[in-house]
Amino acid sequence: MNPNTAKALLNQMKRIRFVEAEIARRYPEGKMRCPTHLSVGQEGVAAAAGLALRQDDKAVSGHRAHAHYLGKGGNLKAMLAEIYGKATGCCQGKGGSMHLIDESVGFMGSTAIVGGTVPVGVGLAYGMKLKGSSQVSCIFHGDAVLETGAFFESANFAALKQLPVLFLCENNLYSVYSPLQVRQAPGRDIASLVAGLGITVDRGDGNDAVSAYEKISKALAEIRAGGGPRFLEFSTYRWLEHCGPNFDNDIGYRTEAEYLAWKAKDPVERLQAALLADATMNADDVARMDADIKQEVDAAFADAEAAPWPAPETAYTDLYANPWAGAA
Amino acid sequence: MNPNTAKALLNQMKRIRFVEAEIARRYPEGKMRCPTHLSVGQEGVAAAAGLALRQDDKAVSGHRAHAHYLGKGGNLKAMLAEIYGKATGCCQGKGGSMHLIDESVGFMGSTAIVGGTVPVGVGLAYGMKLKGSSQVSCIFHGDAVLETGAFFESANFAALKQLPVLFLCENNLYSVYSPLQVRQAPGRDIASLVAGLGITVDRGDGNDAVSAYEKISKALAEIRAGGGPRFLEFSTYRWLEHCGPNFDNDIGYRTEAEYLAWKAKDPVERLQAALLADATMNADDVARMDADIKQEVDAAFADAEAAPWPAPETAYTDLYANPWAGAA
Amino acid sequence: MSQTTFAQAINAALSEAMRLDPGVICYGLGVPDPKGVFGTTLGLQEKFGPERLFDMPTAENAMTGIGIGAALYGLRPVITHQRLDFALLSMDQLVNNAAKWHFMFGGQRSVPLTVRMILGRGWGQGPTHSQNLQAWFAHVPGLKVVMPASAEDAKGLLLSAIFDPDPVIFLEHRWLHNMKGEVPAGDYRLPLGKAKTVREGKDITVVSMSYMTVEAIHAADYLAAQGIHCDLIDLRSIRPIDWPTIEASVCRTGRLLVLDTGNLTGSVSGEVVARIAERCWDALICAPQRLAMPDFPEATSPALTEHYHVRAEHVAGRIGTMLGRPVDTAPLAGQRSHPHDVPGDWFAGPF
Amino acid sequence: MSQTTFAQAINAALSEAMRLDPGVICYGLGVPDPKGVFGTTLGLQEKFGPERLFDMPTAENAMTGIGIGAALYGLRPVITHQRLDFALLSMDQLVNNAAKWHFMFGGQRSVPLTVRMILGRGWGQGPTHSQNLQAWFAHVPGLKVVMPASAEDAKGLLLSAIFDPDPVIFLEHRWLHNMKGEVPAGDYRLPLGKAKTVREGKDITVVSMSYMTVEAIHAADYLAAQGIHCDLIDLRSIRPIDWPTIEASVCRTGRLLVLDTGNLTGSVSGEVVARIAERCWDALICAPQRLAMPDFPEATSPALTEHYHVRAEHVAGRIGTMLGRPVDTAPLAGQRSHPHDVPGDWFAGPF
Ligand SMILES: Cc1ncc(C[n+]2csc(CCOP(=O)(O)OP(=O)(O)O)c2C)c(N)n1
Ligand SMILES: Cc1ncc(C[n+]2csc(CCOP(=O)(O)OP(=O)(O)O)c2C)c(N)n1
Ligand SMILES: [Mg+2]
Ligand SMILES: [Mg+2]
Repeated sequence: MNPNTAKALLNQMKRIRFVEAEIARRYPEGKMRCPTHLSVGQEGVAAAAGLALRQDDKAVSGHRAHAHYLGKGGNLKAMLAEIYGKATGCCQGKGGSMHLIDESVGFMGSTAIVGGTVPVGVGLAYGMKLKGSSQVSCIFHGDAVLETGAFFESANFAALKQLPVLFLCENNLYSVYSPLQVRQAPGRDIASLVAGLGITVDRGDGNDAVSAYEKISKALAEIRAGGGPRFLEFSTYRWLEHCGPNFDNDIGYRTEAEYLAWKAKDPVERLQAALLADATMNADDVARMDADIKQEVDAAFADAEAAPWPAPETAYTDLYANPWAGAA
Repeated sequence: MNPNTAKALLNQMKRIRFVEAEIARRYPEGKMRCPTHLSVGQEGVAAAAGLALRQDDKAVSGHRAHAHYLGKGGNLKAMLAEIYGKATGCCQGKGGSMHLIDESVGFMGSTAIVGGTVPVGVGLAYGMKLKGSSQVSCIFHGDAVLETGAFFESANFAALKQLPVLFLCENNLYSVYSPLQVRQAPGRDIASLVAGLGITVDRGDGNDAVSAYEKISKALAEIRAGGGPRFLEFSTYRWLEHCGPNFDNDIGYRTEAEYLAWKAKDPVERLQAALLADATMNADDVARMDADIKQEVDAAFADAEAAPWPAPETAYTDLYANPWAGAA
Repeated sequence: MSQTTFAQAINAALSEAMRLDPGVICYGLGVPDPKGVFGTTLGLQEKFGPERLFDMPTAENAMTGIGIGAALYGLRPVITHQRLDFALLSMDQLVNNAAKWHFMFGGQRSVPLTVRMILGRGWGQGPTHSQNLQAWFAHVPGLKVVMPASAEDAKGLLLSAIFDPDPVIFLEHRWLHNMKGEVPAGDYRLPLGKAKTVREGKDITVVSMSYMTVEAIHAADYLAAQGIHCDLIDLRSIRPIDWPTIEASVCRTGRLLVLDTGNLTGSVSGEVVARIAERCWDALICAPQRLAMPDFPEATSPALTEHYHVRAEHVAGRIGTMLGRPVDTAPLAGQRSHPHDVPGDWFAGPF
Repeated sequence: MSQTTFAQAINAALSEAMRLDPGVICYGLGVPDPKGVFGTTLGLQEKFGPERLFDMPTAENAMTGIGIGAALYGLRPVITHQRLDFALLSMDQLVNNAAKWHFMFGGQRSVPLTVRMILGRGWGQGPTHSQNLQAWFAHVPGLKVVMPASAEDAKGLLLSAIFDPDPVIFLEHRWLHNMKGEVPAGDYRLPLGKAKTVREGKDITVVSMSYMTVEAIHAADYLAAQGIHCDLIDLRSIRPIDWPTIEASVCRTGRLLVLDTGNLTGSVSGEVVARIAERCWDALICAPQRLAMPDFPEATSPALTEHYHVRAEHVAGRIGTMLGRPVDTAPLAGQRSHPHDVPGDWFAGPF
């Protein structure tokens, strides 16, 4: 892999990690007053996809979208301000952590209903195909989405119309506190299932950002070449609780040992160690990278905290693009 | 195959054929005033399943349910009266052709929303499993159901809980006037897709009632032995228009040649020829069978025509099992 | 201007929209099939190609979300459900996504989606092919809802719906498809949110919608001959409702009767009565009233639908009661020549 | 009798129902997880086993249909949605199947299904985690709908819902989960369809539901101290609505204010105002009024929810206006010690 790409990957993963850790640290202050799903441990796929996608490619995501938004190049300040409920937020305070958008980099929106953006992403791809664009629509989703009717209906259409869709599944083994075995049949394999829909699939290690980047890049090239939709399933693990800033290995739905085994596969550590080992970076480079990130993130938090609240009357604006008298 | 079983199969197919043909013949009289989807050409699977299922097994179906209802042993008079909108109908005139029920033989209901009874059938099976019953829940459905989210969500649950469900798919190549290729991805194979959900599948020729009976019987035995759900896909063909009494090969969505090719595979003719060929029956037996059926069906039509209309005020009854004052 | 049917008017509107803007796409189950959704989409695939007008798998939820995504990409999708009842599968996409996208993302991008839903009635449509759930859509912030009653309005409102930047639910009643009217040619648009006063009168305000307007016109004309003059307001738009027009009328007449094609309890008619009771209290000289479907699904047997629907005679009768002037309504019912469960003799099933 | 929370009351009702009838099963996403749906299902899997209380895949539509099938088999399923908003995926099964089965099959078999849906509010629940769509369910013939406002009612209504032969939507407001009350032990049932008069008074009828009843009680008690006496009726049941209780009250007071947790237009409050305007016209001495959520989704930022909801001070203020007796409402708002976007200090996120 190109060393610059590798460094960019590491940088993006660290940046996401740092942002998420900082949110977790500050969340108990009670200033971020919305449900917040953190991606610590899951930075690999987000960083890889963000780097592999073109800026004019589109992406959509779900409730756990900070990493995807940042990976795709979304504005950090606007995201944090949104989580703080400020007027400068990417939704001007209307959406919070579960609704991120930065159309300037093709991040078209993340929403809070599991599976809800899957057909939306497919519809974006229909537009691309109709207009003869070479863009790709990337749909970030979790393992639970493979249980929703919305996914199957949408994937069938994507396959039927051979649309430029990249389904990116992060399989972190859990949906909230529910392990896969209470949700999907024994022996069922997500990727094979999707292959049955007529979609070419592949699997990968989501904690190996380099190989994830390569697999995603290959899939994107195939899609752009007119190969139709691709589905990639990456294994990964969420370190923190499902929603909120804490660790929750103690409450009984998973074991500390399981968590530790996955933590040992930390995608950030792994790539950093590799880049140090092959001398792509040295300790100083790493320290500089960390410091730059810290500076950017601290500034963004300061910004978000200092930003103004939205005016109360904006609770009643923007419902319609073309409102009538009496509605805004 | 046991000759009595074979004769019973033939008899049931002929009976269904005769009923449907008679509905088609009389429909233009304007006395059956509801949307009516006929099964002419598709008698094989319905007859085979009806014979293979135990009476205490449950079945549900969709809009094209006459054959399934009759196969399962449903009361012919009650069905015809229902289509005529009479008080003696199986729903007392509330449901019409698309809503058939005869709980006395385990036919739990057919409804008009495509895919709508699939989870219902799975729920029946959950009850069976919870109560330790050896019953099976049979879900009759068409090829279009494989496009609905409801199917996937339900099938996943059936596989997850290893429920006693028999999914019986009659693939007649069309959904209304839409051929498979405008609805499902090229090269997609319905049964393989379902196998990906973790369900054991098989395929068969729906126009070969004997082999359909054998496949269904085998699947039922496996399900009863605790093997979990089974999915069977049978190829077949609807001869008449999607809804209504006419032929419609002229309107352009399919060719007369295609229809004729399938008509040549007529499941009724095929079994009759076989039974005559191997001397299980002779021409007299056939004539007697036909005459008996004609007599039964003619009587049922006469009954339905003569039956009273439901009282107008019953339009406002039976909404609740436990109504309150002011509601019925 | 020429006499065209309501269905032809819809076809013309779709054709015009697709001609005007290459971003307009039309799809839904059976849209390009030989029947063309009761004729409303016939010939369009030939004109605009299979990429812009296409069939769909049975996947109502995804098809709605796909429309949203296509709209976000800049297209103007028109989705068709052959029955409103099927669209129940798509409420998540419609309400959680389409209706909220512009708001919850801070006004960044709207969803110019049009969703046609056909309202079934009669000929045994039965419980799940005849629902009129306009009250649901009218309750959802972020949706717009129209219910045309004439061919002209069908064309004008559909074109406006398609070119409106917000999601619009376009409810078309099956019993209107064959009704004829003068329809302006070309790019004819009517503003969303404006009611139409179809009969003027000083005695009572009658508010109606969709097919009920047809019955109301019969009733109003019959009453006019007897010296009772109705201000008959066809809502056309259910969200927003044109309150100024209704309020002004009630201020003139002092009486209000609201007709609804939906089940009574929780219907749009309730919202109209409530709002007018709140706002026009001083103008009202008697209790406002409603006539809507009973709180039961429509059964299948013709014997069970005969007295189920509100028809012109009921409207006329109720108006007479409200005015304290008993009206003989028998001649009104007697005018109808075709069976009660079909919109006209042209209809002989099967759906 | 002991002081228990609303959440504990639900837990007790579920436990009692499962003990009484082995056909009662409970399921839904997260039902057996360590949080046990805000504590409402904790400990039940241990007591009744994983076959009767179990988790679900994310499959809201199928899970509803499965409940219908299980109910047809003779079970009494209780489904839980952690937010009403997720249940939008299940409208087809709920409305086309559950609500209609008994009717459309001629009364042969009913669907004893209970569907719990939790109504979110505050702490940034935002547009798709805070919808109050009771107006939808109340509009559907065949459904029953309850919205308890107290721990006692939660238990009594849930047990009745579970043992009722018809499908019941049980709407529980997240802000009530920690409210305490006296709750009778054992198999305590309250009839569906009966409202509760929680404060008696002669000056005005206030009709309320679910969490709005809490605000209304604050308002009523505050006003009582100033000599204004409200007849405060907690609907408890939204379908059917207990019309006799409301009508009798309005006949006494002559004034009506209806409070609703849903968006104003098309809300249940409109149905109440409409029906009372129609039926109690002669008793009303001023225009009936409503207070409900604005016609916008709830935004996420606390700055945008601060003035969004109807609170006790607004209720008191409006009542004063309706009576022509201006009321100083500032002290009412001043009574609250915790931030406006949480139900109490016990709540500190994340959901
Ligand atoms: C339709 C729907 N049902 C339930 C929920 C509640 N919910 C929020 S996040 C989540 C878990 C989804 O799991 P997965 O897709 O694997 O993503 P992960 O949280 O593991 O990243 C659930 C069930 C929801 N938001 N939407
Ligand atoms: C959810 C839904 N969408 C659309 C329809 C309209 N519709 C009625 S029958 C039918 C065809 C179903 O095809 P299939 O399942 O293959 O059964 P077949 O008619 O071929 O027997 C459709 C689409 C419906 N009833 N329900
Ligand atoms: Mg997961
Ligand atoms: Mg078919």
